[in-house]
Amino acid sequence: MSERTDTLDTPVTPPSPKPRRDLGWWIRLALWLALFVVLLALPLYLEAQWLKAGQYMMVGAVGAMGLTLLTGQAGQLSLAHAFFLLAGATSYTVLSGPADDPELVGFGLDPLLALVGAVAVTAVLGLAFAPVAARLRGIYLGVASLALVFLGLYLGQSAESLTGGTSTGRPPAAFELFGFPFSNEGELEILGVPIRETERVWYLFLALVVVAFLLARGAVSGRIGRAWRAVRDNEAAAAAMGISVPGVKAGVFAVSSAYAGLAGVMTVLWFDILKPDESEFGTYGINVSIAYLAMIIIGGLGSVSGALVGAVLVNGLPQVLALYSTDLGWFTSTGENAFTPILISSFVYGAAIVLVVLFEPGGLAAIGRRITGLTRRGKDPT
Amino acid sequence: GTKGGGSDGGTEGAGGVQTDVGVTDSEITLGVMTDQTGPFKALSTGITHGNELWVEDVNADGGICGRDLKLEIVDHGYKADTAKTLYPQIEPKVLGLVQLVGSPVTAALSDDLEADEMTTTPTSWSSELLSNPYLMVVGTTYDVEMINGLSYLQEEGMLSDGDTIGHIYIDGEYGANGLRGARYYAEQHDLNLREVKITSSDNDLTNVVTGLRGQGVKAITLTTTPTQTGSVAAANKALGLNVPILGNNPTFDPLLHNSPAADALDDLHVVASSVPFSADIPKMKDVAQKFDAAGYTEPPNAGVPYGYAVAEVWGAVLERACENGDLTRSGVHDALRETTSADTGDLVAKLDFSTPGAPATREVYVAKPDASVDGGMTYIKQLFESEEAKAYKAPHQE
Amino acid sequence: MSGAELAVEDVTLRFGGLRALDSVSFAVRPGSLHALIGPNGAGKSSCFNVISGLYRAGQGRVRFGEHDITGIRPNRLAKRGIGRAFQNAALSPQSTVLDNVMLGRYALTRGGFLACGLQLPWVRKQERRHTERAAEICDFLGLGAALHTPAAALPYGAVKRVDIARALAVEPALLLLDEPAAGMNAAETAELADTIREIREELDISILLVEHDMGLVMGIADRVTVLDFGRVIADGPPADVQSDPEVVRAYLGTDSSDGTEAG
Amino acid sequence: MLTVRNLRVRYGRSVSALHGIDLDVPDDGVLAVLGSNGAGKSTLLRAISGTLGLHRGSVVGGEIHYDGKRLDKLDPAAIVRQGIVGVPEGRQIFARMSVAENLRAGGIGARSPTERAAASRRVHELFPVLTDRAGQRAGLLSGGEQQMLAIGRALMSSPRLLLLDEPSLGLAPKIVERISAIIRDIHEQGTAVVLVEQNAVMALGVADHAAVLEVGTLALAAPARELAESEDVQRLYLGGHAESEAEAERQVEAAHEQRAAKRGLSRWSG
Amino acid sequence: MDTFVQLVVNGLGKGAVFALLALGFVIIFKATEVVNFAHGSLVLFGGYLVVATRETLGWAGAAVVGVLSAGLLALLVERLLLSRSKLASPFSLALLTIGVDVIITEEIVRRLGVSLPFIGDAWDAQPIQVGDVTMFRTHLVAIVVATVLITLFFLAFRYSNWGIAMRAQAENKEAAALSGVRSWIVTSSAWLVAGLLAGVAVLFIATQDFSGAGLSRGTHSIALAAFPAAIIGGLDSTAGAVVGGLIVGLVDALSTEYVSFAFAKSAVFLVMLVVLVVRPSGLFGTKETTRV
Ligand SMILES: Nc1ncnc2c1ncn2[C@@H]1O[C@H](COP(=O)(O)OP(=O)(O)OP(=O)(O)O)[C@@H](O)[C@H]1O
Ligand SMILES: Nc1ncnc2c1ncn2[C@@H]1O[C@H](COP(=O)(O)OP(=O)(O)OP(=O)(O)O)[C@@H](O)[C@H]1O
Ligand SMILES: CC(C)C[C@H](N)C(=O)O
Ligand SMILES: [Mg+2]
Ligand SMILES: [Mg+2]
Repeated sequence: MSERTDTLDTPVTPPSPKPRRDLGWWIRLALWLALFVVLLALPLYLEAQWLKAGQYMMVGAVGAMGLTLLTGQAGQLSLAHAFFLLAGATSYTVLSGPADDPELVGFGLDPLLALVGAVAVTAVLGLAFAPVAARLRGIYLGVASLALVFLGLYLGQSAESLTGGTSTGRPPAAFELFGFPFSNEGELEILGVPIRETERVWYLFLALVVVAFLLARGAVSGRIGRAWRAVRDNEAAAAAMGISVPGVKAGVFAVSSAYAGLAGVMTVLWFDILKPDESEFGTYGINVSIAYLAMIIIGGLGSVSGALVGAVLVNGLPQVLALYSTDLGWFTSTGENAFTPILISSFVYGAAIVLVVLFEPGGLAAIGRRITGLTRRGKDPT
Repeated sequence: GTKGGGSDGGTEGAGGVQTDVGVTDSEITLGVMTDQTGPFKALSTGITHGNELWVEDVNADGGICGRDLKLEIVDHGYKADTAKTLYPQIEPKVLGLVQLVGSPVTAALSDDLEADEMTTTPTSWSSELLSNPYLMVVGTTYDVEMINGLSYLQEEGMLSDGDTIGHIYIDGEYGANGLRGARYYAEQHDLNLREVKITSSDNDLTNVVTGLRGQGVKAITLTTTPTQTGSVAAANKALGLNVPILGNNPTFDPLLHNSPAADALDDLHVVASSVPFSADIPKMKDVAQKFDAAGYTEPPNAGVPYGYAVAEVWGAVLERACENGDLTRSGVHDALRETTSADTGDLVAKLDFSTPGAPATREVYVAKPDASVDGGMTYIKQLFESEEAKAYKAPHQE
Repeated sequence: MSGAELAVEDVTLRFGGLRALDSVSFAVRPGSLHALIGPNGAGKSSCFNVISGLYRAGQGRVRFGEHDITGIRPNRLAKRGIGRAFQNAALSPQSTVLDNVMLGRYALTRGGFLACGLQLPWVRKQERRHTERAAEICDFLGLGAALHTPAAALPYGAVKRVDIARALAVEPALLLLDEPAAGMNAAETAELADTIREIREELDISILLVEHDMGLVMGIADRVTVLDFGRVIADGPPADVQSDPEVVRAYLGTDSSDGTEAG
Repeated sequence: MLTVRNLRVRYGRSVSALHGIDLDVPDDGVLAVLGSNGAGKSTLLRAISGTLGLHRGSVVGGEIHYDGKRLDKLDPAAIVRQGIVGVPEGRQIFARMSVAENLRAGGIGARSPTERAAASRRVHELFPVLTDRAGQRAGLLSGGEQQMLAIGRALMSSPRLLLLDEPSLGLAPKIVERISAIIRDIHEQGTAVVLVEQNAVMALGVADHAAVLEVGTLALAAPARELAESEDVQRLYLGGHAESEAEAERQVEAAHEQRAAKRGLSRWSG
Repeated sequence: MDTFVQLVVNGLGKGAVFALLALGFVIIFKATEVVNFAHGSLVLFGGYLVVATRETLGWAGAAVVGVLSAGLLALLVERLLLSRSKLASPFSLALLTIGVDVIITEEIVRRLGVSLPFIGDAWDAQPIQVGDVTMFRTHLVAIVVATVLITLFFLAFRYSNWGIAMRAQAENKEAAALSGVRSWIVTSSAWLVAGLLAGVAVLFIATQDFSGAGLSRGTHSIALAAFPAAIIGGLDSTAGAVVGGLIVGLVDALSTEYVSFAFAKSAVFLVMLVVLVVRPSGLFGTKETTRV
């Protein structure tokens, strides 16, 4: 986990001097669009529980994209993601919370403003950590950032007027867009399917994922992405090319935290409650940080679309497996040594990680690159 | 085709009873969202078995309202995220939830339960939960347990006004609610309360007890896990502190008798509103015998009688709803509100669900660890209610 | 562009007890090709590092034109018009040649996360323009066929050329090259010599070159400064330096039967 | 005696780097391997020393034998124990370890402690600067110093066959001379050498045999002296170090012509 | 004062066990640059074998079996999984260990069912009174064992080629191989030793005296709590592991009393953060230096 750039690990793709907008480019665009259309249509066909699971994958996707920019593109190992998730969740809840509650701090902002505010707050928190981060490298940075998770939980649990405390937690304001509520209120139908809270939140999350995705892709392929990779691969060379290394590091920390903050907002909207409890297995604990790391490595470090796949796997698999097995009556034995669906999904999660590293150390993105090798050649891993 | 819209509103079913979700002409389905994989699997499994035993009994007697009972059991492994997706799946199938394990899970589902009018029994006894009218807490709440327990200690001369006591509590709904009781009692009796906040995974409390010893506490009260109770008991003895320890219902598990802390348990007192597995009352004997007959592999614990008792209360509520001719969700809720004295054969004190926000009972037993009996505990004081507890106003009590 | 002179004035650099540079002074005249040579460990790369702000000199100054750039932060140099290629060709191995070279455009372009992420029209336009230029530079260095090849898959000689291309992409007024010919064979070296000459002529910039290939140095340099143990032991036109007995003793060693002890 | 027969090497699934190489290195020989960038010289050495696997490469055909023992199935450490030691391209010293520790690491493959002690003495004689810098972090040495350390490290296990990948890379002319002297010296003490070099003057000066690789195939193999006289070799590999002024002129001329065909670079106009 | 002394005693005793755990991380990191997230599951596995064989072999026999099998499991993980992914970066390998960890931990927790066995039979819950101070026997034995083992490793690192070979190969696999370092021996011996240490550590961890809990998921978390210890000391330093372990033990004990228990876990991390800001590679770790 050192900073050493190990040419031995370099996935080497065969050289090819292809221009960018060839036939393959259009095919890929068409595939992305097709996927998007399918995602748009899903709420019309899927039951609430599947939508709920899908939403959770989207939460993961946003967070994972942020982390892959930081850790994959800019080479800054971070285990602080859970902290920024908590910060985003708390900020949204506080900013949008009612201003007249005697015990809880709230600013009564419009939910959209609160969302933007939460993202901004986490970005600033990321910036604030940057000076520390700039001094550290590799695994040391990783563990140092882990400290934020513990501190965050401690503060979150202590600051009851913000978080509601661990006893009751605090419900977030339902999201609203220019007066349109993302709840069960109001009648709305598409093709005879009532569009209620679950469906609405699905579309909200989908929109957020798409925006986050396009931003990340654009950034990675542009000037700023090159600066990130340069800082990752050789700081001295980066500096010689005019890059302020501490500045870029701070910037990418801010961007990544902003993503995590947005994922935090989505988390709290998904759970309908903010509750910073259970340091070990909670929603904002270290296992969450590790899960995000797993997503981006499974997906392929630095790969934005890989992060999406990683999120689908890590956040989705346990959910889908639990749903399926209850549907189909798998693993329903009880008793103290039973193989419950939850247990099975842990096994599958573990095995998936092992298999990916074993057979494709470059992550699923590497497989993807090989598959699309016919349409996409020699482009940077984005 | 696309998925159809859900049909709302009750329909007239067999026997002229209104029904909506989870009830057919032949079956009533109740949900169990439990933890068979995570940290509370021991207690949860006991409760589930208690639920199951009762269902068998009821069905053997011809069911309720002419319908057989059925349990829909899902495991969420104490993970709130999993529970959150599993809930929409189980929701359209069940009338209510006889068991919902886990404070984080309950918190995450609280809004949904209210929106779906889903009467639910959480395996949590926090009076904070009572803000949600659909949560039916069977037994008394942690705060009341603490108040009663402290008054017991004082009555027995183990504590006097003005003493210092230490309260160790798990940060969260469980611990904070216990602490609320301790604070209330300490205020009444001018006790000097030292609060120590821990998390559910901090198991070694030697340093905490060392600190409390330095502060000269006369008793330690606990709202902790059984493992943590063991650690406190062991340290209490090892460090030569030897003060009485008072714990809430969930602080004890019979497995403690097999731990190195076994020799240090004599100072422990457990307050609870449901009986230990070994209780010497006819109903308990009956349940215990059924448990043995059922051939479960797990050792029995207090979850079994509790699970049975909860189900009995549900039986009473459903019977009433049936009488009212309304087995819809809202009908069940109305029936619950009309239930003023649910009788569980003293597995749990008599319950009154008519006052929104108030605990259904304020009566508790006091028990002591006893390795020689099944369930590991014998009770040393019968159901009682202290003056302080009677006067106490729960946070959401109207 | 060729207006600025680089002057290293009395620079001393210490690492613990070691004096890597000891009162070093020399000047690179505008538009000239200046070579810095000397035995291994003499302090050449260290001198580059002082100029580019990576090392902080204990004493002395570095001037570029009228600006004092002593101890300037390294990332300011690109903007000042100093481009640098590294002794160990510090490229991003997974990135393509074009991507590596585009990095050199960093100081010439603008746009942060949002601008890039949103692919604003002016960003796209800027990207297109600069990509064209980067490709042109690659072409010039004979990398035209490898634009989309990851750097890691290139043979060593090509890697060195990518590094030079990246330094050129900064559009420098002064180009620092640290052993550009290392790892190249004679024909390639000759070609490189040509390239370097052409760079200077067509772009009219100054070049400071560290190199051990005397054929190359003597063939193209206008002036040579020789370092030994951190001190300047000779400074002058190539021919003079080449025949300086001190330089022969310390560095060249040709026809020296006595040169076996030093090192 | 090292024999390489019909060696074929591939990187990853698609890049074929060597397609059928035959070579012999006698026990008392010095073989120089020449070839332009990407010809496969380093690949050849990696194949012999068993380190291809670390570069995603593999031997896909042919055999390598040393003293009758088949090498291409052995792992690198076992090959070192056969007495074959390599100095990889780009030095690859242990940057975070001290100079002394680097040398100690080099001695791990030594056959006996006495041998190790002798080797150590020899290394310090050859490269006194390594003695002076014994305690320094190797990564902070200058480029040339690192090269000396890399060679010294290889000598620590008293190899019988030494594989050098561009040892003159980045070395001052005087040191290059010294390295050739050292190679000759090493050779005289009974170590065979395979020397991959860009500096053909130096390589052909010390080698008795030479081979020229061209994109993965063996273009020429002959005694060094003969090769040095070959016109192609002179033009391609000896140019920069041409003995005659006229020769150098001619090359520059030729290069110019080549360039003329190519596009130049004009100034960037903002 | 009593309280302070008692806390220091508690802290040092725990610190010794943390040091043992930290050493496990350090050895593997030194040899491979991989951070072994599966350390917790090795600890659990060793403990589980003690539980499983205690009935038949008696405690001492079972303890030996437990220690050995933790070592073997580590070896197996290295041979069967890590060694097969030669091309994966230390980063990916660290992830691989997370995968392994999840599987082993979940399976052992499943097998443990609802039981929470304590396994420090020979020393657990038999405190000794020295004046007003209680000495926990588990702590005392742990201090002795940790001192002996750590000294042994220290010597092995210093006076054998093992240590050099480890560092060489962690830094550059190719160059190490070319120096005759038998990569698989170095790597597997590192894993074996780390596994054995995990096996020893669990005999102290799953006790009333140390963790207050029997073998369970919590045992696993404790192993990871030794992580800051390894970092504070410097991930590639043996001496650092010892110092880091003791610091963690003390900070944990003292902040419980003088700040708050809830803060103790954060306190350990805060101390770590401060150490890292001042010394970015830990107290004794090798500084990262690069040059161009
Ligand atoms: N960061 C550093 N810390 C300690 N010593 C250093 C550092 N950088 C360089 N040195 C030492 O300073 C001296 C000069 O090194 P430098 O790299 O400048 O030499 P050089 O002239 O470039 O040599 P070469 O031609 O071999 O590359 C060397 O002895 C080297 O070991
Ligand atoms: N790790 C690798 N992955 C893919 N291709 C490689 C790899 N290493 C080398 N190659 C390719 O194999 C061929 C031979 O390379 P090799 O490094 O052996 O050349 P070389 O003769 O040593 O060149 P140089 O003089 O530049 O060192 C080249 O085409 C190169 O691009
Ligand atoms: C069984 C109970 C002690 C569980 C507790 N209410 C919790 O979920 O945290
Ligand atoms: Mg240099
Ligand atoms: Mg090569």
